[in-house]
Amino acid sequence: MFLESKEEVIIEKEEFKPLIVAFCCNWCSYAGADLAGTSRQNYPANIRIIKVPCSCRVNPNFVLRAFQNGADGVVIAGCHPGDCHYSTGNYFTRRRLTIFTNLLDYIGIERERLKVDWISAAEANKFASVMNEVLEKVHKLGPNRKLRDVRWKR
Amino acid sequence: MEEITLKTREIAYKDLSTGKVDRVIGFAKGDFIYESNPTFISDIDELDALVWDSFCVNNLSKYLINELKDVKKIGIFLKGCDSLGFNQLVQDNKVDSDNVLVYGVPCEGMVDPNKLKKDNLLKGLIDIKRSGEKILLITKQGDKELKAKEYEYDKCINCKHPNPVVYSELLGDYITRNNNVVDDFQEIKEIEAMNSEERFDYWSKQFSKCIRCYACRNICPVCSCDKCIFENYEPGISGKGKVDSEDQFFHIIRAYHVAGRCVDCGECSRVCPEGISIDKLNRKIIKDITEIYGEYDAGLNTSKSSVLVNYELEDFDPFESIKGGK
Amino acid sequence: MSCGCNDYIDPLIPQIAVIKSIRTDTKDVSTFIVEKPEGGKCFDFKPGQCAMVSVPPIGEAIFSITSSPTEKNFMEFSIKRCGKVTEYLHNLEVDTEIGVRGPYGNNFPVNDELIGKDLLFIAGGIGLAPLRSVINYVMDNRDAYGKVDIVYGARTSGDLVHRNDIFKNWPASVNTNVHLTVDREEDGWDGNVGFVPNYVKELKFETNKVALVCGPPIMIKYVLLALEELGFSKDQVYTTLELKMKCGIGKCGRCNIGDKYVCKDGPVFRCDEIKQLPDEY
Amino acid sequence: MKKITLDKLSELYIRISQEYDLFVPSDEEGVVSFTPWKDDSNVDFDVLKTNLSPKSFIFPQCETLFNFKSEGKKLSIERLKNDENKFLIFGVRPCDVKAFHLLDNVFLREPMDRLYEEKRNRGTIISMGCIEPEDTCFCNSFNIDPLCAQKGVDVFTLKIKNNIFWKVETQKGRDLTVMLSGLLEEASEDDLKEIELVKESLNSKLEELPYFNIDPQKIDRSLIELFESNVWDEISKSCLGCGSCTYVCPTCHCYDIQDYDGGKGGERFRCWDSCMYSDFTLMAHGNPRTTQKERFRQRFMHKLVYYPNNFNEYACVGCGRCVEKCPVNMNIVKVIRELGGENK
Repeated sequence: MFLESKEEVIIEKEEFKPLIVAFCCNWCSYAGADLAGTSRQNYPANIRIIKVPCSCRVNPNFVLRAFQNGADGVVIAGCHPGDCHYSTGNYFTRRRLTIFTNLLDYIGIERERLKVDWISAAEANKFASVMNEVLEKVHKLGPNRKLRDVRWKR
Repeated sequence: MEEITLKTREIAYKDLSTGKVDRVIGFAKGDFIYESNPTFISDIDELDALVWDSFCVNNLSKYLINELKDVKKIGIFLKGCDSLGFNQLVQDNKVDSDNVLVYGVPCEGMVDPNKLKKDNLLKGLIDIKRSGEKILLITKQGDKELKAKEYEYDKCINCKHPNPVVYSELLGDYITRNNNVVDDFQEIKEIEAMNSEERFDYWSKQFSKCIRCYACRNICPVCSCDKCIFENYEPGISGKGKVDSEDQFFHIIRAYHVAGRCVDCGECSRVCPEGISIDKLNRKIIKDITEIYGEYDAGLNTSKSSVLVNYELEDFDPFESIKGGK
Repeated sequence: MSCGCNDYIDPLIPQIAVIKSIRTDTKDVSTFIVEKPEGGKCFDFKPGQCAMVSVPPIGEAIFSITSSPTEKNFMEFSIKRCGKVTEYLHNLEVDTEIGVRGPYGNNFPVNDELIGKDLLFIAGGIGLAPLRSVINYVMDNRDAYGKVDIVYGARTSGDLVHRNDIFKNWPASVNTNVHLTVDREEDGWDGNVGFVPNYVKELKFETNKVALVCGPPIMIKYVLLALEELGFSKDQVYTTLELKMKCGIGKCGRCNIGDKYVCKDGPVFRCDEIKQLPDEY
Repeated sequence: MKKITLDKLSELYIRISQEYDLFVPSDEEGVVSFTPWKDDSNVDFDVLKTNLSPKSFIFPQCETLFNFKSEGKKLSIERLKNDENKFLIFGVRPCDVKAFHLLDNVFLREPMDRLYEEKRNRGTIISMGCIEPEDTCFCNSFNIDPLCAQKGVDVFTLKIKNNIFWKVETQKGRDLTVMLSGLLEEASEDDLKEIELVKESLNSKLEELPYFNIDPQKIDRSLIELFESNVWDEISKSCLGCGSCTYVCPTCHCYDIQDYDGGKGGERFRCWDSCMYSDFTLMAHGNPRTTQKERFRQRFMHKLVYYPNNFNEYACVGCGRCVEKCPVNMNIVKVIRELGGENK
């Protein structure tokens, strides 16, 4: 009896470490992440970066699957509008994700869990601050339970 | 109604016999008086089967994709909402409008047999006649007059396009519908007004009813992919498991895949065997598009590409958090 | 009892088996030798029967068992790389554990109709896999059967599988002839060139024998015509059919041809039985 | 024959739910389906066709076969613990009970489907006869008497005016009745007369049904002739290829087996599948049913020809759900008619 209650306390105290999946555009944001690393910017370790050729490559399926299979927050980062390596890719991203983030919000998913931002190759600072901000907000929200697949095991 | 039935037969006869079309797609009566079904007629001797009444609810335009593989020219009867779907099919390059003659039929709204059934009005029903805002039930027990609005399909009650937006010939006269709607998006705003937990509960309850029959997808005039992502069972792409996350995945992705192209015909909700209000997802997207990118015109304007395959340099940007900041 | 592991056998749950070795036959066919983890064959079967091979989390697929039932210690599966499960299998290494369940389906009537008869085996490509089980069974019980002819063809000589058997073991057996053919001329091939159905016709077999045919659907179709031309009647010819399967036990409802389920009533059909079935395979 | 008045039903529910997981047809937002009974359940015994058939109690839309874990070269398989709760479904209509029997033919045939068998054993069925058939009913075409207990029913009931009449059919039903002693009273002579009257009046109601003439026995062509018939081209045209008919059907039983990869382990599950879907028979090397016509034909040939060839019974019970649910009103009745299955 005594042992059991002790165990419970330990479980409760186990700290929640959010897992963030970041889809980063190869040409800007990924390079930004790189620069943040080499210039020793502080950004959290529990961020998994997935390199994509362009932010418009990010299919909403990816975002949902990320949430289902472990992510507590998702970041999509691309070049600033106008700076797209493929000229127009992120203009499409902007429209699509405007609609998609609104839709997720409408379904009842907290807006803070899906962050879209424009981070250029030079903005190491911004990369770190966006990641920190997302992590902080997601930490406050707690683990993502709404979209998680119940069959998934951490 | 009878008058329009005669007109449909007349025009089909004319065009089939002169070879202007090889086949017509219209409606024929089914087993019950309250059932009109899609029918495909190539033979002028079969034209007596054609009807037009208060139960011609299906949008026939999606059949064009397959039927045009068979024959060259098709004549098709379309209502206002159907014609939007047709336009979208044309815009999506699924149907070549040169091969289609659209017989437009202005529509006063279709009657929902389920609503009649709920009020026990189907027993002994012989015929049903519509004039304006009234419907007349002719039954074995005598006639009965009803307010049309109360027995129309939900999707018809606030119809914005009673008249076909595209047609080669128009059968009947233009109709004006008394629309008392103050706010098109009232229902959407009610959901938006909830907090996120309430919204999540609302949608979870809706989605959990889903049996994944894909009727909503298959009836949809703009769900016209040759191969659907939900038929791709490579591990991890789409799964058939009955768990909340897969239901969410299906509904979110389905709604998103028709974003900007949905013509708001409401067929998805009508056919859902579980009564999920699927159209409230689509309408949320329509609302957002209207608010952010201006007048929503899917199915109205075939010359302009859909909202989400388009962009403008000055589009609203909700994402930019910190400007500059190197 | 509380773990739910009751002693009954759930037919949908595979048993664990281990890949003991992998033999690469051609560039896209490998033969997997499979045993129980503690050694020995997973289950007994008859020649021509199939087994479900599971590779979680990719899925399951049904394969015919290539080895003869007379092989006491292991089972073999010759598998061609063509879909997601087979692709995954081909990337596995020796000693990997997989799931196996079976045996499923009927078998070639090696102990009834075939006894004492002259046998003609006709195979194309990977279609040798199910027939090899029968051939080796016949070889191990050689006295029970008459003369054996084996016609086997593939696209190129490089696509011929079970080379040890077709070049060495079988030609060396008594009263056994192996006739090989490839589709097109190629350097270093001095055997016959031409499609299997034509070769069967050229070889002018006597009709006093039973023919067992397996290969791609199009080959089967023309071989059956060729055999008919040679004077074989439909009840002298056996072949195997294959359709999509999930359960393997005639319940999931997708491998039916008319009222027959390939997993349960097949995969071996006598051609006069096939004649009764609708043309949907 | 026993009976209970409607006002005592809630007491009955409470008693039953102490021993069983109790499911009743209840109305939620206008949709009637079998749901777990609660104090505030809006029980509806007047709607004949629940939205989905009760087949999901014995053949759920999705169920886990086992969990697996694959680490490196090791694979482990772990069976799930069986649910041991007894459950009871109250108010299953004779057509749906018959459908259970049709599923039994498939699942309980050797090799027996253990998950199905286990659910079947845990379940108790209280059936309820139909005294007001609906327009879309045609169970009589399959020789189902809506006022008689089908094989497999534990207790058969009839709701007439203010009473529910209660007839025990099996040992399970007897045990249940003993458990409910005190709540049920003996039916009187007058009651029995009333039941007879209801039975008599039903026949004329059945004869007036629009589908009364449907008779699949009249389909007299051979399997091959039916398969090759050109009616399929015409009648399959309007079919959208969705699975609503299959999924609401009480007798459709095709399933798919899939794996879920859940990171550190996963599960293999089986779930409903529909022969109407384009990927149903898709293999790595092709698909024997390439168009909707073939898939449509498969569904109805299975119900009307293939299944009867194997089990001597039709795989349709005339519940009429597909008639109500099909988005384009194409249904088995029209198919039977086209194939000649009608008494003229």
